[in-house]
Amino acid sequence: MGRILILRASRGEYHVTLSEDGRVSIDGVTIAAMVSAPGEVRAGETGHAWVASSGELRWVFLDGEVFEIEVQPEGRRRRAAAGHGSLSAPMPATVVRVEVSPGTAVGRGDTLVILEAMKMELPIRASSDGIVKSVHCKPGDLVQPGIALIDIE
Amino acid sequence: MGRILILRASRGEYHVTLSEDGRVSIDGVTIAAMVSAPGEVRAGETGHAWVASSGELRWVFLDGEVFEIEVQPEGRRRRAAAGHGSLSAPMPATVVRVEVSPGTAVGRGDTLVILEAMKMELPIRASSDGIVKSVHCKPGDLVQPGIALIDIE
Amino acid sequence: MTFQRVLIANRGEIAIRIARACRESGIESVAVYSEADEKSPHVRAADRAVLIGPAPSSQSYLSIPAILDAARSTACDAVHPGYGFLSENASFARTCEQAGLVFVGPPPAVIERMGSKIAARALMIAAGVPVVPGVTAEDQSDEGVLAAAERVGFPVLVKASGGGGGKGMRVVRDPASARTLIPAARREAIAAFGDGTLYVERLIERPRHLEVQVFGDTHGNVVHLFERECSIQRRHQKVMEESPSPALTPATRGALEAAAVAAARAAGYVNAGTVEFLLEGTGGTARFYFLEVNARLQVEHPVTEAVAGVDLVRAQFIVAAGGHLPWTQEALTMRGHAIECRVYAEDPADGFLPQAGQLLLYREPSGPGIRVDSGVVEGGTVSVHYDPMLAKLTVSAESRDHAIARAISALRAFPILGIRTNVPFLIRLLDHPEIRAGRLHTRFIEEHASELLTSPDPPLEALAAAAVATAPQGLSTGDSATAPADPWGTVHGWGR
Amino acid sequence: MTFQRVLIANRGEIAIRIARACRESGIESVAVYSEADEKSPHVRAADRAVLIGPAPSSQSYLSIPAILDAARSTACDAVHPGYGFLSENASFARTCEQAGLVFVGPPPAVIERMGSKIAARALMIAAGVPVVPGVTAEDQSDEGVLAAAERVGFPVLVKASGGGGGKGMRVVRDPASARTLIPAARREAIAAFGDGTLYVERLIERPRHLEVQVFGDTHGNVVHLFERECSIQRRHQKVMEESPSPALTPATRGALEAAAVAAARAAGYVNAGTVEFLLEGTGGTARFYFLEVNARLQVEHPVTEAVAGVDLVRAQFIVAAGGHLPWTQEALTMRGHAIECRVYAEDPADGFLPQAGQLLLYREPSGPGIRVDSGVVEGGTVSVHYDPMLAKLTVSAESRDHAIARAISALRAFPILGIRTNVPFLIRLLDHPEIRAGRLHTRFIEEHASELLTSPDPPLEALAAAAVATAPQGLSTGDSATAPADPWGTVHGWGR
Repeated sequence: MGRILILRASRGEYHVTLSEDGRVSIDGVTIAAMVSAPGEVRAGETGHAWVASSGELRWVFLDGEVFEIEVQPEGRRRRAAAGHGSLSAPMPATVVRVEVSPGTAVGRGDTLVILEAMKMELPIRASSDGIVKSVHCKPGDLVQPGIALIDIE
Repeated sequence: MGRILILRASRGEYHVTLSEDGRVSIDGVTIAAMVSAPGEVRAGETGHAWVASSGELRWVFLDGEVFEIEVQPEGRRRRAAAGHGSLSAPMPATVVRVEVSPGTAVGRGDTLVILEAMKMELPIRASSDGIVKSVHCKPGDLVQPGIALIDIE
Repeated sequence: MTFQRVLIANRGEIAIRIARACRESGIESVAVYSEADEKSPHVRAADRAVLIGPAPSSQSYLSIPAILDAARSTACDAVHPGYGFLSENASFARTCEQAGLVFVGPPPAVIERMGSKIAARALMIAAGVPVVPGVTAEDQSDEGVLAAAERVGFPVLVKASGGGGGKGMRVVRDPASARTLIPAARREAIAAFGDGTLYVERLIERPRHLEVQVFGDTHGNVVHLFERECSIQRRHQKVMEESPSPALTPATRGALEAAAVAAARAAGYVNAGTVEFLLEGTGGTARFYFLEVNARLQVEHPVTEAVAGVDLVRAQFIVAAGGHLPWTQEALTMRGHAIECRVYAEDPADGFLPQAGQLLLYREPSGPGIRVDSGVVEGGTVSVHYDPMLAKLTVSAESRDHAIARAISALRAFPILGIRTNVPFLIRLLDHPEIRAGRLHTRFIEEHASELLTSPDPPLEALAAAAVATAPQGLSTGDSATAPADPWGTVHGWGR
Repeated sequence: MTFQRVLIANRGEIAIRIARACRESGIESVAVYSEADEKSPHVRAADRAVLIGPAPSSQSYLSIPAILDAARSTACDAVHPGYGFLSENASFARTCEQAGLVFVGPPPAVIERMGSKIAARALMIAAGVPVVPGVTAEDQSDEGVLAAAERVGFPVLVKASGGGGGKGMRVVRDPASARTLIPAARREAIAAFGDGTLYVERLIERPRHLEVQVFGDTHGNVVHLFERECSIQRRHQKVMEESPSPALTPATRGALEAAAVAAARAAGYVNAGTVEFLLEGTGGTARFYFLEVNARLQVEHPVTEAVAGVDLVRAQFIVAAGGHLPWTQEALTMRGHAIECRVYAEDPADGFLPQAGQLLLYREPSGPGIRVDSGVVEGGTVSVHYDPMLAKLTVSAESRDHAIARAISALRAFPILGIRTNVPFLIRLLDHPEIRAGRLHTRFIEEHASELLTSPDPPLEALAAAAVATAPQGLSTGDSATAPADPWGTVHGWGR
């Protein structure tokens, strides 16, 4: 009697039951919701949302705010988080300079690599104290997001 | 080496060969054409067309003109035209009055039925001289396009 | 004072226009819809929506009890009627007031007075506003109306006393044709307005249709917001409207504006209204005659919004809530030129017959000086139940020439496929040398039909486009291998 | 005289804007595009399009030979550079002229003079236009620039002598930070403009950024088209622009306009340009200083088009073809209020970091007083190679309050999904009490970051929307059973 989903937003996790008649129960509170047009959802009395999907991620636009919500059927495991202690580019970019080499001791906030994208310099900074274990890029490289540039231990 | 199509517009028939490299040959004249975005086609040096399909019919919008073009693979028979001598509603409408009955002699242009749609009266007129063979509607009927209202012989 | 929540007693583009004004004024909006309109964009444009009945207007958008129920159940404090439907129905306005709902429009008594062409005319004569010679058939039988026509002198215009928009209107040139035309006019009048009373007036040949936007408040202020020329009509319905009119000299414009304000004052007019005139001749010798008052917002109000730089719907709410007019006459200015083209689902080549069906492709133009008000979306269905107007394109530019060029460019980027529309016709109209020269009159389309209705054979590019838009492996629809990437492919199908 | 065919040496929204103006002026347009832009909307907006090179700008939109080749092969007689890219490159303008192509912009010598902040400043001092105290480092070494900063007195602004848009610009508050900031500014200046020369000026704390639109023709006429306030910036790039400025008294406005015209005349200015000023203080005691001349059409030109009711791009073509300015100063009027919001693909919460990726959903708002200039479509990809501005929303209304309400309403109906954008940030900005009160300055965003960057937890409605947008039978993408009816389902997939 209905499908059960787990929703995850930036600051919380929600248990949702979907019933076929268009009612959605969220942590026990019930609201009506239905797709009203391609990419549009009507929720509750007055809610008009736009929604787009990318894998398990739902992008929701409601009243001028955007929410990124991960949706998973109950029971499915959460995907493992990205490797600890490695730093990557936030977007495709070109490496301008590498400020460290393996063995360098770095403090939280130190600049490790300077990238350039869209004509802007983007410094990549250490998120914690540590020692540089390996460097996977050199000036001039075009780097993609999600690929480790520097490993720190 | 290419697909052969027959195109029919209101005043002509065209033989078309499509090759996979994006060239279209129309009665021997060749032009480049490709889909540039959903519903959009770039044709020739400067042509920007929008196209939508409904069965074998293509609606084409080009430079502010609309063309309705029937497209069929070569060899396929043209669908039989609608029955000769029968008159139908051009759109869903309500019958207001029927001016003739079986046996009435009518002249080209005579009003046979008056319909109403969108608060407008729409007279259905005889397209040729003849004798009314049968009447398939009565005042108050909601009639659909393509369904014969009156047969004339 | 302002409103908390407004019920929009209309559909289509004007319902969306009103919902936008509500949102910008901090007012909640409630849409109403018939069963046929469940998926129409106006339902999604408002904060809430209430189903009020089946598709026929008489049981939904014209049903006073259904609309009042919707207003009550959503705790609205005002009702905006838009245009058409109940907008000029005095008894609806009165019923709203009795139910404690503010009617966003003129007082019921004014609607009543202006709704009767006979009463309105008498009032204007008394106020010194020039009127078209005409008579009321006291005897409303076919013979009585014919006799009235003979007294006025053929050719005459026979029209519904209770309505507008060309419904129930016929040009009668001789007694012979009167025998069929008078009953037809009466039938249409009854169907459209529930009242078959006919009015007969002298037909002014090739007149221009000019109108002046007026606006009054409950504190006795009345202003005008300049003229619109709406001479280009087919089937007695407007197709193209512009401002300023190319026909007016400053002196005639001043006289026309003064007459409109006098008319509005004589009528005790409050809120937005339009005083319509016929103009005979041009230049310094032009003469104008009062035609009627449209006691509501007009379809073509965006033309005035463009040249005067105002928001008429927002002002309607201010005035309806008891506020003062947001402008003095002196502060209002006319700048540039604006043209509205009404895009209809119709077949101009087949007598402008309304069309219905699915909009397979519908893309609106955009850009500087381009405003599109529409009530439809791609994939939506145009129903047989309502007016076939799909959209209004309003362009504004520094000059009339540039406005025409802009309108043509915009229409050439306004593809609508799946239903025949008047878009190609509108382009030929705008491009016509007489239109470019500003020589307009209300029978222009009829007189130039053959030039305006020619349609070319498809050029090579159109044929090539049709050919490549064909799936390579057969003609099946919805070939998923060639379907575009679909960002909402995983959206659950409920409610579609 | 007018042009036959114009090459548009740009991409994105401004290329589309220019193509529209061409079409309305009866001029053919030729777009250029890089390999990354093959499917970009600007390619389809022009009559023709020419591929000019690979994705990096240096090999495409900044390649003078590639662009001139495209102009030659398509027999163009003029080139419109838009903004950015080659628009303020004097040698490009000169090469165009030598190739017999009219450059739609100021003469090369004027671009050169205005492109050097040093030369421009000297010229303005001579013309009696007030300037910000500042010096040119003769010695361009790190030490030389630092010494210049010490002469001006900290805090200072170090900026690229050859550029704009915040690239290569740094606020330097003390000698210690100067050691890293000066080289960084130089590196960015070299990367962006190919010239690392730095200029140092006194930092005016919390100034307003005001600018005046000017326009000259080749017959010696110069007019101004009022001011724009562009104080709301992040990373030294404008985010929101409006006109009129809420800071100006009529007297200050008059003085500012006169200074701008004097500056334009001193520069021998022809075509559209902008004179930028800093304003210190408000009201009667406000003082303004010349900042620089932008020798091109500005991103924010729609704000002026809205309040002045003009078409600046059309006027650019008229003037470039040797015609007279289409307006006299006396005929120009300012009416209503306009606000432009720049919609960027960026993450405000992460230092406004530019974002790239696919626009899964992108729907533009529309309605009265709403203009959207954009260079993207739903399903399209935002590339890392170019500026992350997706669209400009320009609203106009009768008053500043209404313009703010209209902008907020429009942004709340501007869903962009798949890439993070600044839309929610813009709404919070417009809704901020200080912005509503008109108290703006160039460091506003920095100083109010914490208020502007809060984001709420998803309300029930958002969670419900995410939940129902999930396919009932698993999470596969492109579930064809729930895909919407697709009117172009049979379109042949070539070129997609």
